[in-house]
Formats: sequence, structure tokens, C-alpha cells
Amino acid sequence: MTFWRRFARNLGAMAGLAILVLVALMAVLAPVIYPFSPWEMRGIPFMPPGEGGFLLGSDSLGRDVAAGIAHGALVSFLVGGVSTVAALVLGVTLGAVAGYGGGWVDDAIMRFTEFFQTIPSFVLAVVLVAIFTPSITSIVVAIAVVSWPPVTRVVRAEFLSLRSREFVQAAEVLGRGRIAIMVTEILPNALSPIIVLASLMVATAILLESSLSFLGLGDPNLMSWGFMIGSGRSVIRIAWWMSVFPGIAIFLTVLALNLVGEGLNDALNPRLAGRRGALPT
Amino acid sequence: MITASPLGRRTLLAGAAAAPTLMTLAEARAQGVQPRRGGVLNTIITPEPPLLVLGVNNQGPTLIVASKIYQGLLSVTPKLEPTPVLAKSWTRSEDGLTYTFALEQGVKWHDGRDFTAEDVVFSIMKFHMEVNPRARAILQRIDRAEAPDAHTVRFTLKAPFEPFLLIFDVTGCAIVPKHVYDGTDFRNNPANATPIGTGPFRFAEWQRGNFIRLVRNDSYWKPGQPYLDGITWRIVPDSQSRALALQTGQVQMTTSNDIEPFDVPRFQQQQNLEVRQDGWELFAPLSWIEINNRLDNLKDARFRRAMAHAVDRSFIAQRLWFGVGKPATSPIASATRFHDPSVQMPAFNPREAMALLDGMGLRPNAQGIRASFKMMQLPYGEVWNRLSEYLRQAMRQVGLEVTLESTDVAGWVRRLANWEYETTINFVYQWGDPTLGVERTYVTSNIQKVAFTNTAGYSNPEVDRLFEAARNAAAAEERRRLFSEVQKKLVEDIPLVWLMELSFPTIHDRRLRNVITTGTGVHKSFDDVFLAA
Amino acid sequence: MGAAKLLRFLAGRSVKAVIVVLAIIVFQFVLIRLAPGDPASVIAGQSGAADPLFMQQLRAQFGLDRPLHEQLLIYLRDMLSLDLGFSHRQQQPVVRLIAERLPATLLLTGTAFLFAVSGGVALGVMAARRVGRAADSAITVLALTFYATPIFWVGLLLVLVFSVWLEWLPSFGMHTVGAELGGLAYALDVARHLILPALTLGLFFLAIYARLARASMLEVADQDFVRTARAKGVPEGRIVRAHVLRNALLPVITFAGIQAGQLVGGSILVETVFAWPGIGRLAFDALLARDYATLLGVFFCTAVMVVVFNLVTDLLYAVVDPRVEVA
Amino acid sequence: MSAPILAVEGLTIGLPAGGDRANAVEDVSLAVRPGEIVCVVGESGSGKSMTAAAVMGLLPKGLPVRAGRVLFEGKDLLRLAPEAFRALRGARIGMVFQEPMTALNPLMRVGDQIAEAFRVHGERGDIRSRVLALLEDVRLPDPPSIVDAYPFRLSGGQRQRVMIAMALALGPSVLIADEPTTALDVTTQMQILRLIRNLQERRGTGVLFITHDFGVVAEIADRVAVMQHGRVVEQGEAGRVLNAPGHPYTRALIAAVPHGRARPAEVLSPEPVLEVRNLGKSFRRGGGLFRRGSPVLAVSDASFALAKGETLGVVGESGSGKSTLARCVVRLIEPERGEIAFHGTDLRPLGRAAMRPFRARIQMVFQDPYASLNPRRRVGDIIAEGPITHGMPRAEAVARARELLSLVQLDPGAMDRFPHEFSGGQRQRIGIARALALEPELLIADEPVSALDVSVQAQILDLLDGIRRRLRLTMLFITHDLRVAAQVCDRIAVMQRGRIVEMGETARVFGAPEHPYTRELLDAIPGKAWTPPLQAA
Repeated sequence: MTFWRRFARNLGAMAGLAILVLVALMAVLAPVIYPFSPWEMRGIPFMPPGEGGFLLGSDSLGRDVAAGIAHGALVSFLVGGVSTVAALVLGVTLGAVAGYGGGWVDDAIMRFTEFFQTIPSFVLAVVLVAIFTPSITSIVVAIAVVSWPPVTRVVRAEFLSLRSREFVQAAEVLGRGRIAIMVTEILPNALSPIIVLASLMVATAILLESSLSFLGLGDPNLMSWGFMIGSGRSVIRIAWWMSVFPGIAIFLTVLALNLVGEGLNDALNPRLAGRRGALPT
Repeated sequence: MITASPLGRRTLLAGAAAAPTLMTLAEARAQGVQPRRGGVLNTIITPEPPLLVLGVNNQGPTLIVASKIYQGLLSVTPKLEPTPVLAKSWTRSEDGLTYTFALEQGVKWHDGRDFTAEDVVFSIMKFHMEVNPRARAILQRIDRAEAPDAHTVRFTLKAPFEPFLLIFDVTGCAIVPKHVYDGTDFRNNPANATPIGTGPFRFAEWQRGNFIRLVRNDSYWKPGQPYLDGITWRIVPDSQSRALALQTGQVQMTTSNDIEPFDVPRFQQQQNLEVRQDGWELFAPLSWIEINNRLDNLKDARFRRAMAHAVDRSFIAQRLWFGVGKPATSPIASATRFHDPSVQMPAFNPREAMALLDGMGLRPNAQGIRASFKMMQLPYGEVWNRLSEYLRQAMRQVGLEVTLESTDVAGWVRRLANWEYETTINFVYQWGDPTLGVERTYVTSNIQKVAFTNTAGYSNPEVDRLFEAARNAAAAEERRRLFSEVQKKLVEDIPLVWLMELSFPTIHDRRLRNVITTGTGVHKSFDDVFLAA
Repeated sequence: MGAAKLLRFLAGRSVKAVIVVLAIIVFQFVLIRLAPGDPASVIAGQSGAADPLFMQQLRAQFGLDRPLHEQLLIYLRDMLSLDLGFSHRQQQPVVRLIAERLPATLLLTGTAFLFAVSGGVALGVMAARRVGRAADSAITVLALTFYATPIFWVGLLLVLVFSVWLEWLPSFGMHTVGAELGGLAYALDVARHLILPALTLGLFFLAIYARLARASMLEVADQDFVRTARAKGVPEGRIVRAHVLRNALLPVITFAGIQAGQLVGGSILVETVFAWPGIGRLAFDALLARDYATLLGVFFCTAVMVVVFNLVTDLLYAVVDPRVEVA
Repeated sequence: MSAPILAVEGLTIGLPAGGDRANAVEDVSLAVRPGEIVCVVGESGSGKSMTAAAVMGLLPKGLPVRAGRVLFEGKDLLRLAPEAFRALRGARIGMVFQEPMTALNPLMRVGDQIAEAFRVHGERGDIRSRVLALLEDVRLPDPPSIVDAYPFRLSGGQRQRVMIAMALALGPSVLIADEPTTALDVTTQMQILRLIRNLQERRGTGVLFITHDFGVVAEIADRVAVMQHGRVVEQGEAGRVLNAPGHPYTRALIAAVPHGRARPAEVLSPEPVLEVRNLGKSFRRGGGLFRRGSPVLAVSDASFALAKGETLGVVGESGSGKSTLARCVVRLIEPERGEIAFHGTDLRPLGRAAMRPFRARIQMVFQDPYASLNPRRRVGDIIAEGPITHGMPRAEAVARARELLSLVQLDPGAMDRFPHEFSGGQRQRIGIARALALEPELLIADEPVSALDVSVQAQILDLLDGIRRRLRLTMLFITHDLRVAAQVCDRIAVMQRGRIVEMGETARVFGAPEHPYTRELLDAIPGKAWTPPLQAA
């Protein structure tokens, strides 16, 4: 059963993929549908959805909420994607070295990871962004710094179990170098949990970015969904749509990423999926 | 946006939009409204002040609450003319060097001790000189201070200083008890937790994060006053909750930053409430785009003039501040003395702006961008974020690309003080007189690496000379002529793009009378305020 | 688990805990110093006037004029006597400030945690027992929904629906402003205020526990000893209760330990939306005001909370699983 | 012959679509009479376990019963209401499974799990004493301490005894045992087989015994049913089927059983290739943050020599250290003490770089065909990897790989395919090809055939023997199956708890064992009294 057929069997995953494609399309087509900067003041402020030429209403400065959501999609994907890649590179390297290296190296790295996980990740992110003054780079760095520990834990567990597998020992007996063994023998077999984790991390990163923007720590030059919700918060009584619609956009994107993540998980390790054993009902 | 804005820096003042309906005691009686004794005024303070001893702390909320506990020698009318408080009367010597104050008799401190001239000399020459940077700038001009008898104080200046009296309001120099502070570390004196003044209300209780309660000072030196039994300030961090509390009558008055601008229209329609913008004449905060005059483009007056033409100040007043406050016309606010209405800064005229930029050779590129610069956002709440977002769009219309930089209070002050910015938004109090509040922003001598000085780095010897002359001129008419000259010069150089004469709504229950009768609005002692039936 | 072994375990773990907490404090101490500006510039900013003397006096007052390492040593020394320094912003000792605000956060995170664990595990078990059927997919979708929505947005929606439109519940604060209530009335008032924030924080974690419990139940259901039990003729209901559930709880307990810190992180957002007077909000304001003492005090508190929570979950795990050597 | 207490008639169980055949089990009929042990024997995938599961009503969801009846005490179990069937399970029919280590609930005391069998079927009264009696019955040492112990404190054998106690608690008339001893050591296996035989005789229980090992069949079966691809190809009295198999498949299976006849020693030259002296290795077990765990001696003071062309067999039960010894020689594990002299050079102190040249000359074949090949790489790359690492140009290495494939009787087309496309036997051949790619002088084989079906086992052993002769290889052969060792090795070393207790010519060790442990091992070979009939050609 090919990977794609197993993935397609999971309806949720297909729904998630559909939503993701839609959102990606929105991000790409934003400059076409709304050929103006989302910051532009297009009309009368606080217009309810559907009135004054605003599909989803206007905000406190008469800016188009719909345009904001469309342009905001790219920001979310950018932040989510780049920070996840950064966290993965760091997490996988540390996890691999800890898992394969073993001994005191493993202890040192694990103590370091645990240390990081004792500090609440959101608190650390807020402090980091406040220190390096809010901008797209400081946000991506902050998110990456707080999201690598779980990757290290997963990758270390994978490397630990694979290290004792016989095909790895065979490679040792063949006299292959330690790095060659880690990269060509172990890593390819540790990819599936990493891929699943990656999709979930993009989702968490988007949530984190929106939370930071909500607290006013977003990049002031980027119209992000979190920023829109934050700026709509205090006027929620007179303009509920300013906060509700961007929230829906975040919800759909993050939901889609989670569904795709689950789909990947089923498709990549069928052994687990196949074992949907019947629980004594 | 930083949700609960860490209070509008210092109290902000509205220009005298509506003529102040001055309800003197007589008029109140005449309209058959007898001042009624009794009742507790519930109001709000945002955010919670760190402590209530004026001088040691001069933040906005402290000024509002502590001005009921302490008193100054004088206060000011909405026209900024001095009025008697602890000083019954005062005389100025012919040569303008010596001021003699006759103090009220029989005034008692809240702890029962007698108020004497010694307290005044100590407060002015020792206490405020040590802890109060703004007062210090003026008090350093005093050569000698004497207390010939228990109820007379005489100050002799080094040189004549016409606006000298304006510093003696309670918000400038509150008179503090010498027997409590003399010889102690003013900042860490344990008595700071229980402030002792001469004012109409005594400190009763303070539950941090909850409320501050003052009660009537029964031995207050004005007979029969104060009318209110007490005043309670509630601490409500969430802006929507404050609006709800006012709407439901849980509180009878809100001031300063309690209510967000976009909520004000809603309360203007509410019958049982009155919305006042006056009462800030002494402070007269003026907001502007601060421009670092040292950098390319920004050091060219034509570029700054083009920036000024690009800004629609009435849009800002209507759309961002919802009519609270009014567009600025000159570096000296309309409520401040010697404001010259004939001086008009560049009007909103995008075409003129583009013409100026063309004149400078700054042609628009493929994306229509002529030049670009950075703007540091002012971290004082949502309305300021909206302002910088509006300015970015306004500048973009004329081909100037603005990149916003976000900071928090500490970061903003450090970068402003160290000149590490291209442009930012700023506002400063004028304290009633151009010499007290305006000069410091424009004179070359005050270019320092400290916040709220001439951080823009503007330097014009002619302007320096005019400010110098006006500072030392004895006669008010002479100063008026000089200040008109300065305003014309500054509008021509346009070192900063002035935006708004800020105002703050005071919203109170119609039954509450005599709330705003002076040039300091809600910062008066409230001894004559009463709750009509 | 013998008392002696328990004591030895606690001793070992508390030494480790102290080291971790100290490491965190030193790390945070240096980290927040990197933030531009300092308390003096905040006060200067807010009082609208300053001159070099004023700034210098303030810095001396906060002890900022001394070299960094000296400040750190002073702070650590004071910490030993539980003196966490003085908050210039709130003008009171940090210990008292935190003592005032901590109960609110404990109440919020505690309620949210209990709600999330009990609700989540219940839903997870129910979904696992009806795997593939309507109830299962409904619960899975519900869990995914709450897992995918940003906490603060859920909070805003709840405020919009329940307090702005329906006006059933208060939308902010921990008690009604101005109402001087006593005893039970006070408790009820706080409870009414607690519903929306606890729900907001709880729903997100409920979703996590539901998914975890479901996956864990299905995993255990495939184990050999379940087949053995069935071969013994044990009825299905008893199999779930006596065999599957207990084994399925082990990963839930481990996860609860690890993500204790995230609960506190989440409380910052909830306390901001609902103006809940907790230490999450306190930390955020302290950060903006560069009130280092208060900020460090809160970090110290959260670090201790997380470490203690991990200790409790490890103990709980050792109680449930005899194989675990309490070493 | 009394009437059967359990009769399976025409049982057919369907496979989900896409399987390699229509039904898992096709028209199976067999019967179990009281006091009789019926063995069902067949290779993996033959459907023997499926049949047992069907009788017990434990078929997984995706495998429907298409036809047939299972008659037990006058009822057709396949048509019985679930609740009624449940009442039977554990009371009238008991079952024991293959994996003892995971068959007990780790979080429940052993005594409680046995007591549950009583309580669930409505038994009341002093259950604890009945449990203690049962533990006594299955010959568990010190029942009072075991009853309150948690499963992880018990060994595999002990846990299997608890399982048997649980299954026989309510005196069922039929006991189904699905490969109960496959996961156990030889000696423990023998004890369990004798226990089942003993209990069965005393209680007159009918036993349906599933196995793949003809030795076990010879040891305990009264009747035998041989299954292939889901069908019963032959059935009858044990002696008749074993010694005069009728069906060709049965004959082939029996022929593949290692006959255990010692092979004459063939030594090419006395000059030692490998000399191991006083080898010692210990592991740390347990140990927390502050204290080191108690050391466990895996290998202590092992010494032996290996002459050119000779095959030394190292036999012993799991935990005896035989595998650790092999891994120390090839430096997968670092021993603390002793010398490993290869042509005179001691390999032990060599660093990673210094060891590389010797790597090419010592290679290893592993046990688990499904774990010894990297699933993500093509077979060609796997085999060519060794030579490429040692500097051989890629093209030449690939050509070498193609040759080796034919050497191990696989078609060269396999080069570009992935491991998951091959059977267990084929994968083991690829493993051997990989080991031979570097033309090693010494080959370490760590249980190379233990994970394979009997028929495939025989083919691999023949292949190894052929290669050994042709390439003049010296081999160190690790196994727990003495019959395989006898057939393959020139000399045998017997290990017990990390020590070599006996070493000598295969014929001498098998014929006149000196050490008591060796005797116990030999005695524990199931069906040793039966010598399989020699297959012509």
C-alpha cells in the first residue's frame, strides 16, 4: 500500500490538506485579490461585515479585515515554517548526538534540555522577544529557542532504539565512520516521527506567533492574524468581527496542520495505524 | 498594543476646547444649588500609583490622588493667573527679584502639628531641590529664602524670572511637613506609606491592586469644607471594565486615561453624565513627530516641511482621538501663555509635500518611493500604535516609506535619550509658560543625552537668543513679543512636526458639582466639590 | 515503597531540584538584564521629566550602579533568607507582592489542570471504548478543535458570548468591583469570575489529555495481558477498569509532569484577557517596567512550582507502577 | 478411544482482501479426546495459531469465520452467545500463550491475577489458599512470596507456570497451548513440557498444543496434525507420522530438522587464527544519580583458540554471555579484561582507526533478518557498502555485490530492490553476502538461523557450509540450539552464566559430556530419543 494511498484513506487528513491548500492559495493570491497593502485605510472604521464594501468589515482605522487575513496568511506560514526548520536543525542534531553518543554527552544534553523545559516556553518567548525588540527575526528566533527541546527528546529516543538495531551494528562492524552511520543509517529511519512532529510544530509556532502579537510583541510592519485579534480586543463590544475572523483563520490553519500531522503519522508508520485493535467495548 | 497602558506618562491636558463654565460658589448659590455636605465620591485611578508623596514621585496618578492630601502655596485659573491657596497674598518687588508670601493662619498638618513658614522653606529649598527634577530647574534660580516670622516667606532670585509663580501649584511644589522629612532619606522615609499634608482629605487606607481611600480632614483650615465625606479611587486594570463601571454608576467620575478615546462618544450620549475636556490648561501637553535633526534628509527643513504637509491633523483628531483634543497650530499650545494664534504650521497638502520633495531631487522609484525612514512607536497604549500606523500610510501617500519599530517604555526612553532613533512620536507638558515647558525642547544648550530635552538636536542661534531674552525679560508684554517671534522662526524651521494639543476627558455624574474650576482641573484639592441631591 | 527509600528519593530529588532552580534564576537574572533600558528609564519616562542627577539617583536606589556579578551575588544571598528584593513599581517587598498574587494563579491553573485532566481522560476513555463510532469521531474533532484554537481567542469568544451578549458571567477580574462580600458570598463571587478563565485555559489542555488518553487506551488494548484476561473469561467492563485503564494512565501522568510549565505560560494570556490578578500578568507588567526583582521573583516561583509538580508526578508514577525503582 | 471432548469440523476462516490467499484456515477438522495431547505443527503462516484462536473465540475483528463447527461439551462454540462463551472461557477451556514476559498485567500482583480467574466465574470462599495450592501444583518455589510479587520479579519460566496455573484454575476439560515454550530456554522448556504432561495426566485434561518444533512434537504428542497454508495435510498417531510421514510436505519438514549427528572435525591447519585469553566484561545494572549500579558479570575469564578453517560453536542458554562474547571479539562491545589476539595482534586496546584494517578481515552475520538490513537502502548498496568504505571504487564494489548475490543463490536483479520485498531466508542470504563482500578470514555467526522456519533454516545452514568450504573460512558459530551446533561445528564450547564450562570435539562433547550443566542441556533437547528417518538424497 503506497504512502499516498494510506494517507488518502484518512478522511481527516485529506480535509486538513484541502484547508492547507486553500490557505496557501489565499496567501499566494492575496496581492491579486487585494492589490493594496493591508495597512491602507480603505473606508470608514468599524464597518460591520458586508457593509461599505468590506467583506468581513473594517477595523478601527477603516482597514479591510479580509485583506488583513489574506496578507496575514503568508506571515503565519513564514514564521511557522522558518522557526520550525530552525528548531528541527537544532533539535535533531542535539537529539542525534545524545541518542547515538550516549554516556556523559547524553547526560549533558539531556540535563540542558530538561533545564529548558522547566522554564515555561511562552514566558521565555515573551522575555526573548521583549529583549531583542519585537521584529520578525526576534519572533522566529524566540519560537525556535522554545520549541527545540521536544524535538531533541523524540530524536534521542529514536536514535537510542535504532542504535542497538542490528543493521547499525553491522555498519559498525563494516568499519563505517560514526557520522556516516548517524546520517545514512540511522537518520533515514528516524525521519517519520520527525516529519509528523514537524507538522505539529508549525501549528504550535503559528499559535505562539499569534499569542505574541496579541500581547503587542508582534512585528509592527507585518499585518499578522495575532496582531489583528490584539488590536480588536479592546473594541470587542463595538467591533466583534475584528477579532473573530482572524481567530477563525488561525483555527482553520492550525486544525489543518494537526489533521495532516495525524495523516502523516498513520501513513508513515502503518504498523501503528494498522493496530487500531478493537478495544473491549 | 500593550494592553493596560502604563498610564499616560504624566497627566495629559486638554486644550480649553469649550469655554470653562466657571461655577463659583456664589453662582452655585445663585442658581439655588446649595452645596450639600456628605457622600463619598467613587472614582478610578489607572494605573495604580507606586506611592503618594509628591516630589518623590510625580507620575500622573500620584498627582491626581496626592493633590487632595497636599497643597501648594498657589494654584492657577484656567487663564493661568495665580490664585491663593496656602499663601493668602503675595507681593513682588519692583526689580522683580524678591517675592514675599503671607501664609494662611491656623493651618494644621494632618498629624495636628502647626503649618509654619519653616515648612515652606524646607519644602522648596531642600525637599523639592533634592527629589523633584522639574522643580529643581526653576528653584535653582532662587538666591536666598527666608522666613522672617512663622507666617511670612521671602524668596530672592538671582535674576528676574517672570513665570516664577507658576511653579507653586501643588503639582509643581507640594508643601511637605518639615518635622517628618527634615534630615531623613526622602525617597525611603517610612512615612511615605502614610502621607501627611494640609489638604482637605486625609490618607485612610490603601489595599494594593484594589482601592485607595481618603477621608475628610475634620480640622481643615477652610471653615465648613470639604463637603465630601471621602474619596475612594478603585484600581481596575481592564479598559472595558472601567467603561462598564462608569456606565453602571459603580463610579461617579473618571479622569485622565481611565476611558479610551473610542469610548468617549458613547458617554457623550449618556444623559446622567457630563463629559468635560477642560481643566488641563496648566499642563497643555503637545504631541509631535520627533525628528532626529542629525540624519540625512531629516536635517533638511524642506524634507521636514514636506512631512508636515503630508499629515492630516484633523483626521487624527476625529478618527483617532474622537474629537478629544484638537490639532496643533504652533509649538506653543493654545492654552499656554503667549500662544500666537496668527502663527500657522504647514497645512495638510500632499501635493505641496511632493513638490517640496521633487525640489530636493527625491524622485519616486518604480514602487513610488522617494525616500524611507524608520519611526519608533510610542509604547503608551493602543491609540499611539494606531497613530504611527496612520502616519506610515500618510507618508506613503507622498512617497515616503516608513518602517515602524516596536519598543516598550524602557527601550523607548533609552533610545530617545541616546539619540538612537530616526523619528518617533513624543509629547511634553508646557507647564503654563513657554520658558518652563517649551524652551527646553528647542535650545542648543539643552541638547543632552537625557529624555525630554533637545534630543532632536535642533540648533538655531537666533532661536536660542530669543528664548534667552524672553526668559530674562521682566515685563510680560516684552515676553509676548519675543515669543511671537520665536513661534514664527520655529514654524519656518519646523524642527519637529507638531500634531495634536492633547486633551483628556473628565467624565462625571451631573450631580457632582465644581469638579473643574481651575487651570489644573481634577488636580485641585476638591475641597469645594459636592454631590447635589 | 518503604519510608526510608522514599526519604532517600526525596533527598536526592530535592538536591537536584535546588540545582535546577538556582540555574534557572542565574540564567534569567542575566537574560532580563539584556533588555534595553532599565527601571530608571521607565520611571523617567512616566514622570515626564528627568535630568542626569535624577537618573543617577534612581540607579543608585535600585542598586543598578554596582557590577552585574555583584548584583547577582547580593540577590542570591538575599534569596537564601527568602528576601526576593523590593519592587520599585509596586513599592512593596516582592515576597509580599507574590504572596498576594500567587493564590489567584494557583486557583486558576489548579482548576484548569483538574478540569483538563479529569475531563480529558474521561473523554479519551469514552472515545477509545467506542473507537471508530460516532462518539469517538465527535470527541476527536472536539479535541482537535480546542487544541487548534489560540487560548486568548477562545477567551475573547467566551467573553463576547457569555458576558457581552448573554451577560451571564463577569468578563474580568477576580471579584466584583466595590462589592464588600464576606465568607461564602465572596467565594461564590470569585467562583463566578473563575468560570470563564479556567474554562479558557482548561479547554486547551483538555484537548491534549483527551487525545493522549485515547491513544494510550488503544495502545494498551493491544497488549498481550488484555488477551490473557479475555482468555480467563473476564467480562469486558472489568477488563477496561481493572487492566487497561490503570496501564493507560502511566503516559498521562508522565505528560502531566512535563507540561506543568506550559500551564503557567498559558496563564499569562488568560490573565491578560480576563484581567485576572495573578503572577502571570504580574510578570508581564514587571517585564515591561523592567522591575527585575518582581520578574525574578515570579520566575523563581514558577520554577519551584514546575519542579515540585514534576516531583509529585514522579512519585505518583512510582506508586502506580511497581517496576519503577525509586532511585 | 473415548468420544472427543473438542471437535473442530470443516473450520474455514477468511483473510482480509489483498492477502496472499483467500482463507487463513481452510476446511480444518481435528479432535481432542480427554487425557490426550494433540499437537498441531506447521511453519509460520500455516494457520495453526489462527485455529487455536478460533476455538477460544479470540479471532481479531478482520478475520471472519466462513464455515465449520467447533463442538465442545455438546455446544457449537462458533454459534454460542458471547456471554455464554465468556462463561466457558477460563472455566471449561483454558489457554496459555507464547510470550510469558508480556502475558501478565505488570501493575497487578500475580496472586490477584490468578484469583481473578476464580472470582470472575463466581467462585467464593477462601480463594487465596486455592491460589497457593495451584502455585504449588505448578511447582513454583516458595508460593507465599510469589503470590504477592509483581510479575516483573519473576523469570520467563516462572511466569509461564503462573499462566498455566491461571488456565487450569477451574479445572477446565480442555487446555489450548499456543507455542507455550518457544520463547523459553531449552532447560526451562523441558520443565514446562514435563509439567504440562504431568498435569494433563493427573487431571485428564485434553490438550491442543500448537508448535513449529518437531522435537517438541516427538517429546509430548499423542496425536499430530501437520498444517500447510491453512490446510491439514496429514493427521495421525504421533509415532506413525514422525517415523513414516505420508505427505511429501511432512517428509520435507522432518528432513529439515537438524539431525544432531556430530560432523567429523575438519581443520585446515593447526596455526591459530584467533586466540582469546581471559576475556572479561561486566555491565552496570540500576544505579541512580549518586550510586553506581550493582555490576553483572556477562563474560568472566573466557579463553579459547580458533584454528584456520575450523568452526567453533558456542552454545548456552539466554543470559549465558555467548552473544556478548561474540560481540567482544568483533569490538561491538568493549571488554574490560583479556586479550583478543588475531594472527598474534591483540585487538582489544586498538582505537577506532587502528581497528579499521582488521574490520575487513573479521565480519559478522546477525540473527534477526528483519532488523539486520537497513529498510531504507537498496540491497546492492547494502552489500557494496563494506568494500566502498574500505576504498574500493564504486563500480568495482557493485560488480562484486552482483557476484556475491549469485554466490548466495539470489538472482542479481535483487540489487535495486528494498529489503521489505524479501522473505526471512532471502534477507539472511543478503546478510551473508554483505559479510563476505570484504572477503573476511574470520566469520562470526550470531544465531544466524534461530529466527527462521525449520525448512529455511536447513537451506541457510547448507549455504553457510558450502561457502565455508569454498572460501576456506574460519567461523565462530553462536547458537542456543544444540542440534544445529552438532550439525555445523567442529568443536563446541558450552557457556553458563558467563563462563566456558566445557569445550571439546563435537562428537566427544555430545557423546560423553563431562560438565553436569552440559548433561542437563543435552538432556533438555526435546525429542532427543527420536532420530528423524534419513531422507534419501
